[in-house]
Amino acid sequence: MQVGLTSYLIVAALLFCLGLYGVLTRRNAVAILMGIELMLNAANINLVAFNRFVAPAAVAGQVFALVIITLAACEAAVGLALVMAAYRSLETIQVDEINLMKW
Amino acid sequence: MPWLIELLKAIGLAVVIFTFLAVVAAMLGVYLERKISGWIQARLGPKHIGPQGLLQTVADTVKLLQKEHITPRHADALIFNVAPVIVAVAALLDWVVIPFGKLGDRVLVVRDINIGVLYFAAMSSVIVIGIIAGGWSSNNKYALLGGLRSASQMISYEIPLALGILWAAMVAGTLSTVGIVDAQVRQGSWFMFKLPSPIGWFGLPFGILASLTFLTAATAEVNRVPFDLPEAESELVAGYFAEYTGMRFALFQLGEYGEMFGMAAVATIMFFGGWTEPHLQPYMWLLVTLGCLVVAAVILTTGLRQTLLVRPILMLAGLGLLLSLVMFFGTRAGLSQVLPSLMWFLAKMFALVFFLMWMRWTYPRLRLDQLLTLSWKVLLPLGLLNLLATGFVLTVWGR
Amino acid sequence: MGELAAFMILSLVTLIPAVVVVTSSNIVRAALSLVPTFLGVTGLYVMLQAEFVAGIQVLIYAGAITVLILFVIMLTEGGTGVRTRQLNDQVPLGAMAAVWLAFVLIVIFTRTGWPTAAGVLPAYNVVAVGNAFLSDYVLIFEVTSVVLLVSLVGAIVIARRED
Amino acid sequence: MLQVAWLIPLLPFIAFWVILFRGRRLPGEGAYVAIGALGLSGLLSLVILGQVMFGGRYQATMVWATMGDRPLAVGYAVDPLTAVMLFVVTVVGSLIFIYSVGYMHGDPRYPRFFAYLSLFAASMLLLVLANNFLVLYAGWELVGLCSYLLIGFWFERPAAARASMKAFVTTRVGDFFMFLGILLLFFTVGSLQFDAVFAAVQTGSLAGPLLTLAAVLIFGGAVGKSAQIPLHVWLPDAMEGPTPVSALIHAATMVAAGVYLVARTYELFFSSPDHLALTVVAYIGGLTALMAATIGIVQDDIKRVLAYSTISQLGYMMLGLGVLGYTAGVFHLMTHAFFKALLFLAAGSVIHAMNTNDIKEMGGLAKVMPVTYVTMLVGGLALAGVPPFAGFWSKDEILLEAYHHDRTLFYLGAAGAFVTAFYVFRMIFYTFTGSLRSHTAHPHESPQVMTVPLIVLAAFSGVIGLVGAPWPLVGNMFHRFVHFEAAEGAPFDLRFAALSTAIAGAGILAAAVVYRWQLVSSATLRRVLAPAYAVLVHKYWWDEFYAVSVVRPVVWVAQQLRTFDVYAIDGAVNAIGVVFVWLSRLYRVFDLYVVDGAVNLVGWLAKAAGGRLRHVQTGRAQNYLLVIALGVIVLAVIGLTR
Repeated sequence: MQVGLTSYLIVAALLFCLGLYGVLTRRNAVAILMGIELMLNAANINLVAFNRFVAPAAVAGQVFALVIITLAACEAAVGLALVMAAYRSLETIQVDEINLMKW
Repeated sequence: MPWLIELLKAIGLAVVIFTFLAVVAAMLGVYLERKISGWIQARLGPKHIGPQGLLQTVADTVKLLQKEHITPRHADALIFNVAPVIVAVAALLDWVVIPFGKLGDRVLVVRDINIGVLYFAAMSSVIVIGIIAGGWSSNNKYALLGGLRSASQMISYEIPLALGILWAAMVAGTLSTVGIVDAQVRQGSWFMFKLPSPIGWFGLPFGILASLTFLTAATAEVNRVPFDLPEAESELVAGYFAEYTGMRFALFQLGEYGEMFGMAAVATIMFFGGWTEPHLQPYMWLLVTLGCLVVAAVILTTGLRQTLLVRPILMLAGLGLLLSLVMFFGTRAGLSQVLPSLMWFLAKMFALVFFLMWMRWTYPRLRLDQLLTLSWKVLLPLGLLNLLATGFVLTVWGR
Repeated sequence: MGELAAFMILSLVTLIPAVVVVTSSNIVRAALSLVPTFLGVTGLYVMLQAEFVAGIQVLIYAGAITVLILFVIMLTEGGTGVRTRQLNDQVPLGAMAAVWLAFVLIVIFTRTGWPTAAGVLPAYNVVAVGNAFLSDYVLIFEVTSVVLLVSLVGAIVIARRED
Repeated sequence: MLQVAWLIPLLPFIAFWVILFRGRRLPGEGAYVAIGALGLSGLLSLVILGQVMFGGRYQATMVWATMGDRPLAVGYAVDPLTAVMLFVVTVVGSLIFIYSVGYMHGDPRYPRFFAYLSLFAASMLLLVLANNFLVLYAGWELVGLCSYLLIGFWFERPAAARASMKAFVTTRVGDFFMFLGILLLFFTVGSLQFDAVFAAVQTGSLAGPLLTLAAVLIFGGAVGKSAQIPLHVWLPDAMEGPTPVSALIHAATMVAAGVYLVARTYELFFSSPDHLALTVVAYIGGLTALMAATIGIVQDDIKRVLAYSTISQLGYMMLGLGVLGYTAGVFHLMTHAFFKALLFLAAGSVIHAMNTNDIKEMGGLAKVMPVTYVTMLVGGLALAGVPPFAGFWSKDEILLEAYHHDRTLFYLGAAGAFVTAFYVFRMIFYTFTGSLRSHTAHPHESPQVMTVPLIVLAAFSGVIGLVGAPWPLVGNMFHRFVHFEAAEGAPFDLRFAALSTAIAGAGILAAAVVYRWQLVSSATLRRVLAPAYAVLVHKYWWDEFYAVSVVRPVVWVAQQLRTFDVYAIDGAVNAIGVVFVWLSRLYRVFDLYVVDGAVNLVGWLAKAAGGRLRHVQTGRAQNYLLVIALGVIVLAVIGLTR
């Protein structure tokens, strides 16, 4: 049996949903970031898989995957910096306790 | 079932390499470390077990194997036990892409991946995980501090390391380790002494700068003096593996030495022509011997007791001279390869290992701020500028 | 056959730790179990003949981002965080949403007839990627680099203590 | 070298911009730049002169724009006339530049002065190099502009400001005619290239009264620029400008542009039916020569004397051109450029020493400033037309031509020559002989930077005439160099030369009698010749005439228009304004109660709705995310079920 595009997509989908679950249910900002990373990875799997199976000649998928990885690194850096700043000023990184802007 | 065959082959190779490295890297490494430190500190080093204490580390390994595994009570047992494995495995995985030499036209390498050096960098970056995990899971403040320090240090020195790798990859035009060595053969010079053809000797600084950047970063990557803050015995007992005992401790050691040898090997491949003979460069032997003699002279002028210290270096100089002469007449006599390429590779690798150990026993430890300053304010700009300049030269005057 | 086996193994290596990541109440374990997930994804990349992306994946995700996350854990609340409540009050809804989304996505993926084109990637596609970056996607490349710089500066400025 | 002739105007032009922007930060505050640029141009034009002497000719043209089917070309040509003009302009110009370094020393707008000078030099050279009416007209207007700027250089002095305005407006009148002429040519011939026009004239496609009209219109421009009757009134006032300006623009180069124009387009004048156009030129020239000279007698301002002298000399040139003495006219143009520049600079040096223009206050300066005296004497002799000085050869030729062509004109010229000699030596005697009349001034010799150019110019004025002298077995070199085939000059006549010398001598003698030895006091002369004196003092009432005939009507019309403007137009505007104010008052009420009411209503609604809806917003991103996810699922399901 051949491993086709669909199987990769399914794996990606499951990974994405796990990440989504994490993002939705975690209270810890860092954990939420982890979930986001998972989702980004899922997206990358999709891109690379499409690149491999749909348009093998072009490398667009890989290019975008690389760009996403880069931006993920940026996002992690800035996000974590924000988390630390928040912790420094509020002594917590539980997102539902950070509600100064709430009505 | 071809894939099963493949799998078995891979496993076999893994075992072979593991044993080889366990022996070479850890045991021989530790032995060399002791001996060289002995020389440098005007001691004798291990002497009793085996001729010249050759079997000392074997004995130590046996002892470590017998020892009991202690897991601290409040430690996170799972992570605590996994961490050393991560380190050791990652360090050994480095070796998948290292070509040791050439038999006929067949390169002695496990896999010639087309992203070889990148793979190497990736693997060596995975080690950080193991270290930080071990440091954290030991539930010991020294271990945690050591782990965090080590992590920060390795993260920040991965960048100069990557810059050095990038330099070599750019000059060679490929990421594959074998390809890089071939490129050096093709371009007729080691990359350390790479002379971009038209600007001749003015090109010399590029290669030397890149290789020095790489070597410095590599020293920091393997947490050795002068960058050994993470495991500074005098401050943090032993850093992240303070709580480890027995074979796990040995695994950390293995990982460390494997990493060190791996760095030396990659440096050899990227900057010192891999398994090729130095007679690619007519002036190489002069450089080798003269360099050694100069070093010897320098040490003779330092205030240490000289006899024990100078001996190895003079030996190295003599070795260089000998080899060079042999090669000289060998090539005159028409031999295509005087010594087997494996010999060459190991010789170069161990020369670099010696260099690392020599540094370790010569220099004091840096402060943390000095460490980071060196990485971010010296190595990084230097590497970037070097990369730019070399790229400019290559684009303008071609390879 | 072998391909299938490899795929299965890698998928499990990817997904099982991912479950740990999102469920474990021990934040450090969650962070550490990111590593096998990323490595599994890397394996998938390799199976998809995207070696370069795989290498970068290990270097950045496993090597850098995980370490960064661990750092922040250590520097903020430290510890495992087992004592604090890790999950908020929308677990059931969230779980439902995730499951349903997974279901829907899988249905969609299986139903859609993808225009799969035969043919293989350029054998040494690092070169291809590099050329693509510097020819067709050079603008993206530049913008990304600028974003990197900005985020570097921004992260430093944000995380710096004012004193 | 001929090909790079375009460099000649370009260099000063560049200098102009450089000085304009770098100004005081330049070496010598810009002066050196200007001098260097023009000096280079001078060298170039010398080389070019040499090449042209040995038969070099060059012409370059490029189409600049196309009007309908007619191309507008720009270009430059180098031929003997141009070469001579280039030589004169650059040499005299650079000498005057050098002089200015000393004369303008310490002036607050020192760099700007040199910038303007450079711009002027550039435009003049452009004018000279032009090979069609378009470029020539451009240069023409540019020099006009520079003249305006430089006359009014000391614009703090209302006299200077007024003078510059007067000069500009007056020449503008001439330029208007010239422009009409050019348009006429363009629409009859269809091209502005000189050679095209001349070809049209020779083939006879442009002939008869139309040709005459064109020629006379063009001549109108020359009249304006060269201050011929009736547009001469601006030149004397232009003396308000700095003396180097007077020397460069209002003696040597710009005012000569008119003469150059006539010489350049001589074909037109020559071919007009029975030389009608030429006759006009000749008579205007002759009258101007005599009239201006006579006015020059009674002027006390040293510079004004020279100004009127310039006018009359220009008249001579016109006269020479008019009586078929093409060579003579151009030759006089060249010589005059040198000695008149010399005279002006010498006068400037005198003024520099005395701080006054009034010759009645001077006297006995010969002892104090010998260099100035000698050089001025040379200039005076040259102007009076005493052999072997420059003026003699050219003026003699002109008179000769006039004699052979038309007696009336000859008499006018001869009289003019006499008067010329008279007034110039009157001025010299007043200035340099006798004893100093002013008790406030402490005259002193000028610095070398001023005297050296004087000496050089004096040398030129001494010898430059010889190139037009009838040498044995070489003949008149200048004549062979610059000439107009159809108008061959009459042969040199020794008796006639003696006659013109005698006239000059007589003039000098008369001046000496009155002002040197004072056998007859000037007061008695004034009493005896009271009516003539009145006429001369009032400059033949030209200014008054213009005041009555032109200025007053214009002013009257302007006042009427102002009244109309104030009462009719402003009134209308104000009325409209009032109406709108009332309308807007009405509108305000509507705005307050209707529009604002609506707005407030909307605002209130939004507020109330927000108050209800705000509970939906938990402020927790995760909730929103959850909703988003659910929404996505719903959408996907919908998409699937369809």
